[in-house]
Amino acid sequence: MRLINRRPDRTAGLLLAILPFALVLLAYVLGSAERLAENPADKLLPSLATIGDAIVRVAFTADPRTGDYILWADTLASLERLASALALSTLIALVAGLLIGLLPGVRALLASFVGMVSMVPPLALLPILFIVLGLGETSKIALIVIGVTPFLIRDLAMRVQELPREQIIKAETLGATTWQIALRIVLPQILPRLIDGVRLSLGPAFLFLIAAEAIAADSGLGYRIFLVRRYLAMDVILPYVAWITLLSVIMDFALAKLRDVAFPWFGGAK
Amino acid sequence: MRLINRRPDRTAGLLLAILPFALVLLAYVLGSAERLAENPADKLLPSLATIGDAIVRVAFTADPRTGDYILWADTLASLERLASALALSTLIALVAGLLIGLLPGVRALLASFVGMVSMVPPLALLPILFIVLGLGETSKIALIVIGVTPFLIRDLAMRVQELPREQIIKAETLGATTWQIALRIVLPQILPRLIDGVRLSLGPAFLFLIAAEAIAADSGLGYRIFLVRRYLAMDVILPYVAWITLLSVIMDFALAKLRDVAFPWFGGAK
Amino acid sequence: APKKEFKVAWSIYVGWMPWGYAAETGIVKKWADKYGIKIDVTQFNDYVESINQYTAGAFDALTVTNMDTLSVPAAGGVDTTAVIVGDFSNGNDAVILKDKTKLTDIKGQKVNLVEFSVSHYLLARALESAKMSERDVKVTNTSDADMVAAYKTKAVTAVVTWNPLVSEILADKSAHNVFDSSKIPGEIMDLLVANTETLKDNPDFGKALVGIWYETMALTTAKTEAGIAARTAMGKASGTDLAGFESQLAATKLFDTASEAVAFVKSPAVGTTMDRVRKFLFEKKLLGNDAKSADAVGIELADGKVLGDAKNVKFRFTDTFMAAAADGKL
Amino acid sequence: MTAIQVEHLWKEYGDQIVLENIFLDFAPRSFVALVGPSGCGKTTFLRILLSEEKATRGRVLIDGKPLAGEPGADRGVVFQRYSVFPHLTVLGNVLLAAEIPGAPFTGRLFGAARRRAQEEARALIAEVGLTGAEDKYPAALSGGMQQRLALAQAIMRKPKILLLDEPFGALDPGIRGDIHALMLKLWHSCEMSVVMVTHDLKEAFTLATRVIAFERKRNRSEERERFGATIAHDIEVWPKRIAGQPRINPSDRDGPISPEDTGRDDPALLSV
Amino acid sequence: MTAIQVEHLWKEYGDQIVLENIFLDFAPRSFVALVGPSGCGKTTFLRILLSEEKATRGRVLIDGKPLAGEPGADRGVVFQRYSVFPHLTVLGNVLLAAEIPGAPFTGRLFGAARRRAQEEARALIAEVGLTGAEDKYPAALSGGMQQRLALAQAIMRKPKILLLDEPFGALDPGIRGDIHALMLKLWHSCEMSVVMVTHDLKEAFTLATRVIAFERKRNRSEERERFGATIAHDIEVWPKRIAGQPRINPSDRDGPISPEDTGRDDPALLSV
Ligand SMILES: Nc1ncnc2c1ncn2[C@@H]1O[C@H](COP(=O)(O)OP(=O)(O)OP(=O)(O)O)[C@@H](O)[C@H]1O
Ligand SMILES: Nc1ncnc2c1ncn2[C@@H]1O[C@H](COP(=O)(O)OP(=O)(O)OP(=O)(O)O)[C@@H](O)[C@H]1O
Ligand SMILES: [Mg+2]
Ligand SMILES: [Mg+2]
Repeated sequence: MRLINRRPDRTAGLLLAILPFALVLLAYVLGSAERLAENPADKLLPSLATIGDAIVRVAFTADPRTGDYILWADTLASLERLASALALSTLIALVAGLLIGLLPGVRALLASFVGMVSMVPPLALLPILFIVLGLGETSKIALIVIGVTPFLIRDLAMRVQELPREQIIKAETLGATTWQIALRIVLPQILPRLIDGVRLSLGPAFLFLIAAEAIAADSGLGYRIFLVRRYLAMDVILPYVAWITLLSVIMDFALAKLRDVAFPWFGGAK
Repeated sequence: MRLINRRPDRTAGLLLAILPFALVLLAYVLGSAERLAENPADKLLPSLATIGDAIVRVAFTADPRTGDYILWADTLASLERLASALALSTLIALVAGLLIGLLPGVRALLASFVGMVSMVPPLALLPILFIVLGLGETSKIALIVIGVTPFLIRDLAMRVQELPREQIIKAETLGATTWQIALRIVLPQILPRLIDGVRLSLGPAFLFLIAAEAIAADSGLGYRIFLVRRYLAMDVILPYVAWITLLSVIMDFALAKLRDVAFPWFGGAK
Repeated sequence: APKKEFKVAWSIYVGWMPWGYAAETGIVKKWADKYGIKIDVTQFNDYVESINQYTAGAFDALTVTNMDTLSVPAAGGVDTTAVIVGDFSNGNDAVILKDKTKLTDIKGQKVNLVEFSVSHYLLARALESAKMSERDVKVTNTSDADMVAAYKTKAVTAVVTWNPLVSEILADKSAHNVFDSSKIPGEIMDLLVANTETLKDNPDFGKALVGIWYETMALTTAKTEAGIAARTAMGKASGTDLAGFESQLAATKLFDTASEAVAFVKSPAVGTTMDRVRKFLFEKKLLGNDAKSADAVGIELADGKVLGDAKNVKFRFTDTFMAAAADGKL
Repeated sequence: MTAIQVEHLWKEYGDQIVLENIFLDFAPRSFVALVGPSGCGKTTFLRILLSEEKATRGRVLIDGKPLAGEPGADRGVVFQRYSVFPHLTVLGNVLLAAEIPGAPFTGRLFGAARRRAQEEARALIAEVGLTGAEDKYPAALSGGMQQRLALAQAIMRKPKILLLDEPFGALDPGIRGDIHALMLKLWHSCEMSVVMVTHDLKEAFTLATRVIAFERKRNRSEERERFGATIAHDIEVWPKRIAGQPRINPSDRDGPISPEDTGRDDPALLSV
Repeated sequence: MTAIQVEHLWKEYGDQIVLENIFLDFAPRSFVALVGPSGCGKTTFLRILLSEEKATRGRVLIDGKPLAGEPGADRGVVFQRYSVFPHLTVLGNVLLAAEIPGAPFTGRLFGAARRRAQEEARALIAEVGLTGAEDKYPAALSGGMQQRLALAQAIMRKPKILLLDEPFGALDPGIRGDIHALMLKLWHSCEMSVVMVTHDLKEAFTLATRVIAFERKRNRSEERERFGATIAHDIEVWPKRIAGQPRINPSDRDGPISPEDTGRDDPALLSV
């Protein structure tokens, strides 16, 4: 039988799926053991036990002075930034994407500008961002917004234009105004696609969050990673990275679920 | 007439397209003038003349000792890295994406792993990356590769699975083996889609390039930006940013052209 | 184990620019050839990453401060020897207040600095000198690359940082230098360190390093045409020009001869400084999570005396190589 | 009571002439079928009637007045696909046709107005045979049901002219028969003219009062630049159908097959 | 000379029974048309013949041997869409059918072998009436031309059985007539059995030697779990068609209309 027709059964599929994770873990354990044999205080690949200790320290031990649990405080700070930034981006992208996709005039005005802006590397313009917006939360949120919004706008404008022309005409023959078409025809159909766009933006959003927090902050996941990077505390960095990955995966999954529940018609209509 | 039906003619369209760029430039000139009036030595928003001088200095004045033109040397170094990285990513993504998309076994093995890896923030793992992959050019290229490949793989695997099932069956009824299906049916149809994927990856690729060069390099666009950032030399940073943006736009355009020329059937078949 | 190829990491900072210049102009190759070895000099834009790479074993030698040597490689179990004490900061690091002129005005302010760096140490020393402690201020971690831009924002009123950022910031009329490293001379040292074991197995490597350094140093400090050319090149490589580079040099106490450096490293001041530094690091939990006291990591001074745990010496000062240079025995 | 006049109509795309000098005059409440080979410009003609496309020369008058510059509520439309909104239920789709004129800002009706509109919509849904499917989304409907829904939605808005572009082209023969009957019923009961493009001659003659065949007489590629499609045939269907006066037993040979209706050349159908 | 036997075939999807206990025996070189209402399992049956789907119970024998577990070169197929490769020209598509068996590793023929294959492919392209379009990509072909190409490609591989799933369903009536004639010609000239699914009864009787109608007798939703579709009718077409012995003037009423061929219930066609 051809390979393309050989489907693993459920158990085999599950085992196969676990395999690469197990291999990476194994490689880590071996690599770590080797390095630790040479230098017991090696910081680059700490043993799983050391990592476990670090996790207990950051996640389950209150700071004696402030009473905070570092990991949770960092997570909260970062997620607040991420949520505000994504909310803002989504809103901007929704309005701009809808206008660009729907109105030829706005499209002529903004399409190439947004296309160009999406290519600007935002990290390089940080100084201006800081001075204009200050060093506080605003500039961190702004960096994320600037980083992901142009992509979201372009994606969404494209989705609007992908709606069958027939639908718009049909709405016009029902007498709908531009406003009604936007509100009743385009907006509701765009929302699930917007969620998918946001899902695609999660990776970049975390990237910009970490970059922003690396620059000036006193809490947050990116702040901690870059702070402890100063003394190569991989025992803290690795759990933080795993945690960020897990958070992204959970958010991705939750958004997908939200889309399916809130827009039950979407799956069938695709 | 409804706004959705009002299309600007060519001239109006062109004027509209230029407008936002002109406004940004105007805002810059005004902002710069205001700051310079307050403090003639202000470095944040240098006047266009100062920027012009800086451009002449970096782009058209040879270093008396080495004979290098900084901008071109930096561009060359960066583009070399970018090109090698994108070539490598593309190759990996092509093979992995094709296998994941085509073979259920490989899909079971790798799909969720790649999905997870694509959520790992690579910047946080820099130290490990550099140790494992060596320093110098390799590490910079590796960062870009790690940053963009998971996305490319997922995108490509999805495109493979989007090929109509009928085509694969048809190929089987012509007696094609898995290898022949991959080679003659799937690969050629995937290439133009791969180019589109690479185009989407240009932004992130530049981002990772800059991040890598910011850390360990002695030339490159990102290196220069971070080097002069200590002095807040916006007169150099701004032209560099504009140049990077321009390079991205040109590459994007060139890839789109390449796709159309190399795969003339693609436009019609979409 | 004996080997023939060595890797040196350096990062862009006024006291270390000679390494780049030496590599570029062939001084490195000249000395390496003399000892029949190969020395690969790698430039880092990011200081922290260079330390990490050295600590993880990717490099044999590194330019670093005394404090960071103790907190990263030494605390990370990498036995490290300071081969060259190149200079100490003599005004290169500074506490800067916006619109305030006295150090005591810092009380209650938010202070932007690179946490756990020498800036943090300088702040601690400054506060100590004014009978305050870190509790009197609020520290915010800020990346060095963005310190100048950060200073220009409204909310930032106090920064601690190093050159060239200091001179950039002080160019602003509102900025006042209220405390700098010239008040604690000799405490912030810029070193070239190497892996102790590598050095023991390959003394020629150490000799080559000092050979390179002092030949370059002679050029760097020379008042001649060649000296100016060298300083211009170094200035350019660090992103500024001759004048900018020379003003940074002025705030650096360079040991332009080996004998000066030998005298310094043998002085008891080094012991006092390292004691202060290790206590500071212990307080910040930077000597390792299971360090019970500041004694956890042993520091051997040039005279053989050991601070802290003698069974766990991971940071060694020595005059062996610099003395050889001073005595012309290379 | 809507008359349509088409005068001296030309349509060109770049160098290619698609329609050449079309003159037509449709009586009020006529049911016109447009037939012709693929690519001859039927859809283009319909798009001009919709104001989706501008005529290169000539004009279209509706009740003597020139056509509005864009699609509007006077002309309803059903396409072969995409005529219903996938994000609205069956009821929502039909209701929309009442909500749009009734609520310019929110696009939604509330309270009594909503209940009234719902009642009307449900009646129409029943009429097109979709009772029971009110809360389903279009994706859960078969192709035939979707086209019924599209009809109901268009008719809910009471257009003066209903334009159909191969509305039943993608349907099964059996289903097509049912929907033909429905179409005739609607045409009889609503005050509207119908212009329907179809590929199927039999469909044309089953439904229409008048069948117009477009044809491009000269179709070699070098000729495409000089000649477009013209009206090749213009046939009044006999026996005459008159809107509002349904015949008792409309002969619909694509409908569910009954023995009496089988032609001599279909011997096997008897036994199927 | 391929006989197909279907024995005791059941197909269930989860709780739903689609096909119930199908027995069939197709003679070598027969041309079987499968008809039946939408959703009754025609495509499912074809997919089982293709080995794309496994029967839940029962088996299919080809020349007495059980079906291979996956699609293979013995059974060619033409779907309603997506049967040709968009990235290959017309010639490339047909050539592929020779390149795959001829070049296991590169999938490409070179030199003399390629020239030979090209010649054969061009002959076949001519036979399906695509001469002149050899270098066009499928996207530039009309639907009818694409299906001709798909036929040429499938036949180039000389399958023992040709499976067709509504191959002409999306085509214009005029074009359909031409392709029916082509289909019959191919069936007469190639040594193969044909199984064709169609919605169109007339098409079935025009082409096939035998028409099989599937029907799901009990189709209420609670019954779907207990009963599947069975064979409702099995009709030998008369007058008998015999492979390799084309009749002079096959009656094809969907083809280009000629006056002699018009039935009594199409009075208007005369004048069109
Ligand atoms: N937007 C356009 N630009 C250029 N040519 C067009 C455009 N729209 C249609 N055409 C051309 O106009 C001609 C008529 O097309 P039209 O769609 O009206 O045909 P049709 O009669 O509806 O065909 P079918 O029966 O296949 O739907 C065709 O040759 C087509 O290629
Ligand atoms: N993969 C599947 N999973 C579950 N049910 C399926 C699947 N494929 C088909 N069915 C069901 O099996 C039944 C028969 O489907 P099939 O496509 O064979 O019908 P058909 O006769 O070809 O219909 P049509 O004329 O519309 O093509 C349908 O009720 C369909 O919903
Ligand atoms: Mg049409
Ligand atoms: Mg089917």
